[in-house]
Amino acid sequence: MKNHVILRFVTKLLIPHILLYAFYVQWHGDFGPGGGFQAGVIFAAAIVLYGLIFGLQAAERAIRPGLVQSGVALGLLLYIGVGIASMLLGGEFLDYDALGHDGQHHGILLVETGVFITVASVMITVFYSFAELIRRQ
Amino acid sequence: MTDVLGLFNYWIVIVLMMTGFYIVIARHNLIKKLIGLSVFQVSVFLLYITIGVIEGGTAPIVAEGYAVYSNPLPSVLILTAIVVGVATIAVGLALVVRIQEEYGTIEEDEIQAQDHKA
Amino acid sequence: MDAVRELLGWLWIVPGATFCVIGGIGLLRFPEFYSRMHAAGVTDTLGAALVLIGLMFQSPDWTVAVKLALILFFLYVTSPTAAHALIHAAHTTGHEPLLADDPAPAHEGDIP
Amino acid sequence: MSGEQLIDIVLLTLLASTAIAIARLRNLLATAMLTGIFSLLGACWMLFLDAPDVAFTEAAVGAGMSTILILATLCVVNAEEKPSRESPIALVAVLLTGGVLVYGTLDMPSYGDPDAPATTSPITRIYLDSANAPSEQEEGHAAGSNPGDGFVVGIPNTVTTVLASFRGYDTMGETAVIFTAGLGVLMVLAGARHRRPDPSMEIEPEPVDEGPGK
Repeated sequence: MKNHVILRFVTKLLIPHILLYAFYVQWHGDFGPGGGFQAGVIFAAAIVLYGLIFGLQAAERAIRPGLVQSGVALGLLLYIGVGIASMLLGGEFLDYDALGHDGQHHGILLVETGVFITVASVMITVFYSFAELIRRQ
Repeated sequence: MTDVLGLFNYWIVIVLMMTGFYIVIARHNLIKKLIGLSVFQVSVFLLYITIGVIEGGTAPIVAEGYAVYSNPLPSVLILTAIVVGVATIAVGLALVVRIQEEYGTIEEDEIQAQDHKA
Repeated sequence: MDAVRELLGWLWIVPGATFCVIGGIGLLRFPEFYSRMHAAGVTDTLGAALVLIGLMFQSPDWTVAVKLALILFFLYVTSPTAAHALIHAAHTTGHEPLLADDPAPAHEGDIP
Repeated sequence: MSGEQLIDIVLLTLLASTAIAIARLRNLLATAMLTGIFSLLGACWMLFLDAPDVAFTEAAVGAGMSTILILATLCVVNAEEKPSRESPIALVAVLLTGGVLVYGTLDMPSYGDPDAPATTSPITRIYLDSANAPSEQEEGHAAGSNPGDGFVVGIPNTVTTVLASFRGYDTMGETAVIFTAGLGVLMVLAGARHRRPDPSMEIEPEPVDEGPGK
């Protein structure tokens, strides 16, 4: 894929927009259509696009497989952590009112971020595993 | 049958469901079966969303000036189901890769033949 | 003022739609891969762009128009690149274009 | 036959024809492409059914990720579907089930009528009222005993509210499922990298581990 100059240029042009759009979808999920699941997949799509055009090494240098594999667990940990936190603060498990004044809003944002991290990391690890197989072919 | 149009949505969903069902049953290639499975899943998602729609309603995002909203619950159920569907299909494809490596083929009947032989 | 904008919008959308139809017909009737790609290119870039500009005229307020402009920018960047990638891939794998003096095949490139 | 229904019917027939084309094609690469188109058409139809969140996900996931995964598998497996004689029993079974299902839908509420049971239930009202600004009622108190007593969250997008707040526990389960699927793929494919398949050998030699990953 070295000589695809046009594809490399367009990918360089597009990837920042896609990532920005993923974060917009993630944190705008309360007011417009969006949320953790969509944002995670869009984020992963940007990394996959980068991996496809610039090769697996470049993608793995950009986001290390170790980091992504820990991200898979991290998102779920954040989600359950919010639940435990609301229990420690006196509410039931995952009852965001206990998280303080505008608890619902913060709780939902935190939980959606947890989902975002898990979904994005799972999609990227799956892509890395398959790309690793193709490279080893 | 005046409201054929009303039920047309459900019939198309059933056509998609049956096509996915047919691919899973009749085709012997494992990847084709997985694709049939994803066709089946998309039809189930469309069935759920069709139930939640109201005539003249808008997306379930509360804004001033709109009174009638479609039902948010099916959207919630399907939102997570889609991502879980893709995750399970990824596991299925990973298994197909391993099956191809062990058996050298992904045609179901050849795999069964090798199993009976072994 | 709204009626003028509405009309102006329709003035753009109708030709855009016809270009899409023309692209579709071209996709079916052209004999081989490269000319079919040309027809697909027509739909992608011209048809979609005209419809989007027409929608911009008809958009209720300016924020919608800005979003449509963003979509137009992304379409203008991605669809020609997609066409380029497709044709480049076809060319590098030795897919020869049908020249004038070649015998015309029945309908080459049918998927079995 | 209003314009809306026309678009609805055109989209649906397109969707059904893509599905049938997927069933008939032998070339796996073309089937992968058609799966992407199928998901995109599904996303368009979901947008038409007033569900933007779901259309969003279906487009990003269906057209984006699953097509890439299928293509990656095809790269690794590079198999061609061998023509095999399909037994007509499958077709009969499919047509039978389809007939029974169509018979089942005859007394379902027609598309979008306002007094369908799904839309008139009090629960929908609670979900939609949850978006009122908390200032009108006091801070989000838990849903009281009678269904009329709403649970106020104050977020306009009721889909996110129901997803994370009303159904937070289920979404946690869904995230755990995605986590397990990611783990599953890692474990299944991790093994494939070390072994060189030797079909003649009956018992696979224990692969020498390459050390703790990268």
